[in-house]
Amino acid sequence: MGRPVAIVGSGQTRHGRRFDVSYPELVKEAVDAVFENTGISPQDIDGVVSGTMPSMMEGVALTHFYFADVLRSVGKPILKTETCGSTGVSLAITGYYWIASGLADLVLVVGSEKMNEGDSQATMTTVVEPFYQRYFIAGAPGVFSMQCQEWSNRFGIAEEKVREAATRVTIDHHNDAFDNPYAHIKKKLTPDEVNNARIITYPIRLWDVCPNSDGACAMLFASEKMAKKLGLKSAWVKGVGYSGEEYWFGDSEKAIWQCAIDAARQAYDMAGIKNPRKELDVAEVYNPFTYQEMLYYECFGFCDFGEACDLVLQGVFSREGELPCDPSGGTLCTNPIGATGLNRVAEAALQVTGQAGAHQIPGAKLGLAHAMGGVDQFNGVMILGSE
Amino acid sequence: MEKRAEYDVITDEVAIPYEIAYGPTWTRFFEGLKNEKIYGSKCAKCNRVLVPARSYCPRCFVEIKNFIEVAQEGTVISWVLTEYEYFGMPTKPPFIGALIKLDGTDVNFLHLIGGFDLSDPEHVRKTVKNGMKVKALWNDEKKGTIMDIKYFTPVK
Amino acid sequence: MQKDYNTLENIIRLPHKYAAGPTFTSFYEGLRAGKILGSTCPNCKKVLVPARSFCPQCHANLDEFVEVAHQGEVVSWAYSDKEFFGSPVEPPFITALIRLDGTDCDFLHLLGGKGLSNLEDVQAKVKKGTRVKAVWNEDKIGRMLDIKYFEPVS
Amino acid sequence: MTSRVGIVDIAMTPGIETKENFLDQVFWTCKEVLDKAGVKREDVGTVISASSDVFHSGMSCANSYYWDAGAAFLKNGSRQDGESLFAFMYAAMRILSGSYDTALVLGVCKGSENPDNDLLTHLYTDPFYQRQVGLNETIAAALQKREYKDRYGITENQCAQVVVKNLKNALRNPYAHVKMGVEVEDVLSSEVVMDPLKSMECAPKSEGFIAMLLAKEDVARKLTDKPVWLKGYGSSMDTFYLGDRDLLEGQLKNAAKQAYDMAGIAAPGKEIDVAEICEPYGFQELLWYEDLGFCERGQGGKFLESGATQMDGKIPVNPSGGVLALNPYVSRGLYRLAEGFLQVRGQAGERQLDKKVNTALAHGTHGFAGQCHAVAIIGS
Repeated sequence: MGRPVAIVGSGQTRHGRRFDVSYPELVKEAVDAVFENTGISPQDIDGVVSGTMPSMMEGVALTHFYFADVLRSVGKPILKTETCGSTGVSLAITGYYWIASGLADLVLVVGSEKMNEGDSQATMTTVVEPFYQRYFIAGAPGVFSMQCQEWSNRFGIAEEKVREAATRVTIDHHNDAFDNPYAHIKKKLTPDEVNNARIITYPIRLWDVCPNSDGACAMLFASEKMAKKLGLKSAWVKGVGYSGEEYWFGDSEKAIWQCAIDAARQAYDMAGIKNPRKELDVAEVYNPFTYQEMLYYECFGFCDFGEACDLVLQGVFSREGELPCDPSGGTLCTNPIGATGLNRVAEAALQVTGQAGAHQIPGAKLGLAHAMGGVDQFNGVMILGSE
Repeated sequence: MEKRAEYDVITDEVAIPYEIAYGPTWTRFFEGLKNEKIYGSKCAKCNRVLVPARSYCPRCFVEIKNFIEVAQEGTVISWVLTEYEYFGMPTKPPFIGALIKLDGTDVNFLHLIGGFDLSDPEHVRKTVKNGMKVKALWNDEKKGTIMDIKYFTPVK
Repeated sequence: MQKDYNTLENIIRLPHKYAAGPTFTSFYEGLRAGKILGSTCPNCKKVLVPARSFCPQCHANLDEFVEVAHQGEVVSWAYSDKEFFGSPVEPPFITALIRLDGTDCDFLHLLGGKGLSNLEDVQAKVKKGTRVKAVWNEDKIGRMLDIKYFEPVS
Repeated sequence: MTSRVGIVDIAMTPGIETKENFLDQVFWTCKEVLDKAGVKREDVGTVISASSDVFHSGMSCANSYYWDAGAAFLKNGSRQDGESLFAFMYAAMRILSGSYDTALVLGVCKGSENPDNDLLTHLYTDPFYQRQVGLNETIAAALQKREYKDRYGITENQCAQVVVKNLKNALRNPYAHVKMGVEVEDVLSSEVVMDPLKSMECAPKSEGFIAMLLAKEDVARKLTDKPVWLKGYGSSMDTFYLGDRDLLEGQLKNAAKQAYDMAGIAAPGKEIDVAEICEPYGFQELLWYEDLGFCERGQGGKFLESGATQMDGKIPVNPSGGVLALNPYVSRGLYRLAEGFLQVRGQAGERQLDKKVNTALAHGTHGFAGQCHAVAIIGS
């Protein structure tokens, strides 16, 4: 393996409908925040990794040009990573490899999205080719509903139980979000409100779905030498994993979801993790849909297949549970797509360095961050440790 | 400078024209639909029957040259009732998108389920079950597109 | 094998709403009032136009506006007589970089008027350093083309 | 940091427009390079591709579409949006980190399915300022060319000679898209696109699917007798607004310096045996000569006239015909690198240079008037 890689700081913006700033100004908020939080000078960075979800979301293509100045990238090498919804984690992974390769000692990694400037589902539809799948896939909710049905059917989980567990997940996360200063949707929900909410794509209802958020996240990745020199509280990258499967939605099984299993396995192997539920202290799972979060618990080995609903209802994955998942409120409450995965990494880094404030999981030393993308196709995982 | 919650907003709509080449395999597949045939292909290495027809196996990474007519009946693996609409949506809600394992094939075919009233989700939930048998219903007029199959409908 | 297969027209249509933020909002309000607003960087003292929320070189935050001159010199220009996607006006039109008096960067806009209707005219009348001034539209909507174009000062 | 990174082999499609299926073309190109190198798909370490959403046939999140066609099923991979040399470098980083023995690099762009490049590059603009004035890459290049002529006295004739040289070279390149011998007069009398640019000075819109297999040193030596090594790399970004930049003092110099420093090159004009330069507009080749240190500032035109960059010159530039002959927008950086690879290996066929080629330079640029540049140095 390559040289040790540290995360020495992060900066997130306030999320929501951010029509108080233009897109580059929003990115600037996150970049300025990471330099302010760390006291590092932008001149000292060796390179920049930038990314958003599809450029067409905001109607500006190849946004690294547009953001060149706010990314502090003028006169510096840049990489522009984009892997659909998993962009955020792919950005962090790019930062990791850049440092691990020995070609840089300090790299700025920035993800952003201004979803309210475009039409997210119309954009998502353009991910799907126009001669076959586009007719049938109703944006992201359509894909995830089908996956949920496949999963609950495969393991014979009663629809009512899935509903009950999903309701628990969304109530918990919207409540958790109150403690995260960057979260977008913060709300005290009741089971009735959730269960009777408008159907988006059956069985998914309004509160099962993440919002459209505007926001950005910036992080600094450093070599061991640089991290020591800086003397900042650092999270260390212990493992990275990423995997993707066929483009055609019907080609691979989505219940026992191989690319999710593989991504986690790669990261665990690298980090030497044998029993994730025991060894991990916190997980920031990419959960744009309640149902999918539970499916991930199973694919990531937090529990056996078919078991997640029961464990959710027992509180195993809640803030006070055995393995707290998404104490930040997760993607379900805050979703600026191109930044979302990076937010997960930033949150995991805050947790393992004890800097998560009101939503700190006490004593967290090992955390998982994750993002998903494509037509239910890509999963990326990063494991961060306090040493 | 005074801070406001919102400032000027420019509204715009972009329309970018592209032209996509089907190539030989999709051309043949859509010609099949015109003749009420659904073509798949069999990978010589893993022996899976893939549908729609393919020019290569994504897993074995070998070329595929055959076309096999596959069954027009199959089993519902998963389904979703879509109730919302967004800009430029090609199929108007409500509709049921579904993964269907056509008999004798090894992957799921994506299409619609229909032929009954979709206005009431409760009724839909009682009508459509995972594991149920469905069969293709064809449009009278065929254009050589995926929508030549109107939808898959429950087999009585 | 036959080498010509069917193709499918695939037109991507997407709606957008771009948040201008405070600085461009003020810049547009300036245009509506017949003013061109720039910003002075407190650090490098450069006058930048259009107005900015930050200096691209120093990264100082800029929140004061200055009205800049409506006249300047042509730095470079390109002439087009074809319509294309995103054409700002009916062709022919001339895109130009203009150094407005007292500013420290080039302002991208159009040239026009004063018999600049064909390429030969433009080649004869417009050189590097040619003095130009803004010609405004009667009806202003708070957008870049409230300035109709810059025309040579004779 | 582990050993060196070698290019084991390449495969690419000719640039001509076809009605072949996009995914088929990706599959064939990847399969060809793997077959040539004798590597099974399962054994490829990682896959890094380059594509760009607006240059991608109307499908965004481009790499979802060609993920499996690109040999990446259940692999750890990623993608660069924009410049394909970025993908090359990212793949090299992954190998240098010690995590992978091999990496497949892909560049995909099917120009025939896309609208004009000018339409697509117009979408680089910000909605508030440059978009309303109608900016696109050709207008930016036209503004840059006029400044170049004004400031340094570069002539139309010199600009046209770039086109003549490159298209002549392209006649011997089976991968070229434009195959047409032209004379200076033809270029000068071609239609005005955006004065001062004429149609023959502007690159076409081409297809280009290209795959490259990289490996760490010991694995590369096992897979081929003639690995070509990555020696240096640099890239640099410029400020966004056109009017904030000096269009003749861009970032290529900086990108080149990084690459030269890494490769230990002190005198590029002497140490580089062949250069493949990205010149979507003919005159840019002259300006890039200067930035790459082949000649002094303002001397690009005279340098060309000296014959130095001809096939038999001391530093031949674009023996492939360059981007003027083949412009698969996103993949064009990798096509430059591929030509450098073939020249170093002595496998460039009819266009093989008549000298020993030890060191090759590949350059990629995208953005208005060269907002972003990347330079790679490879060698035997």
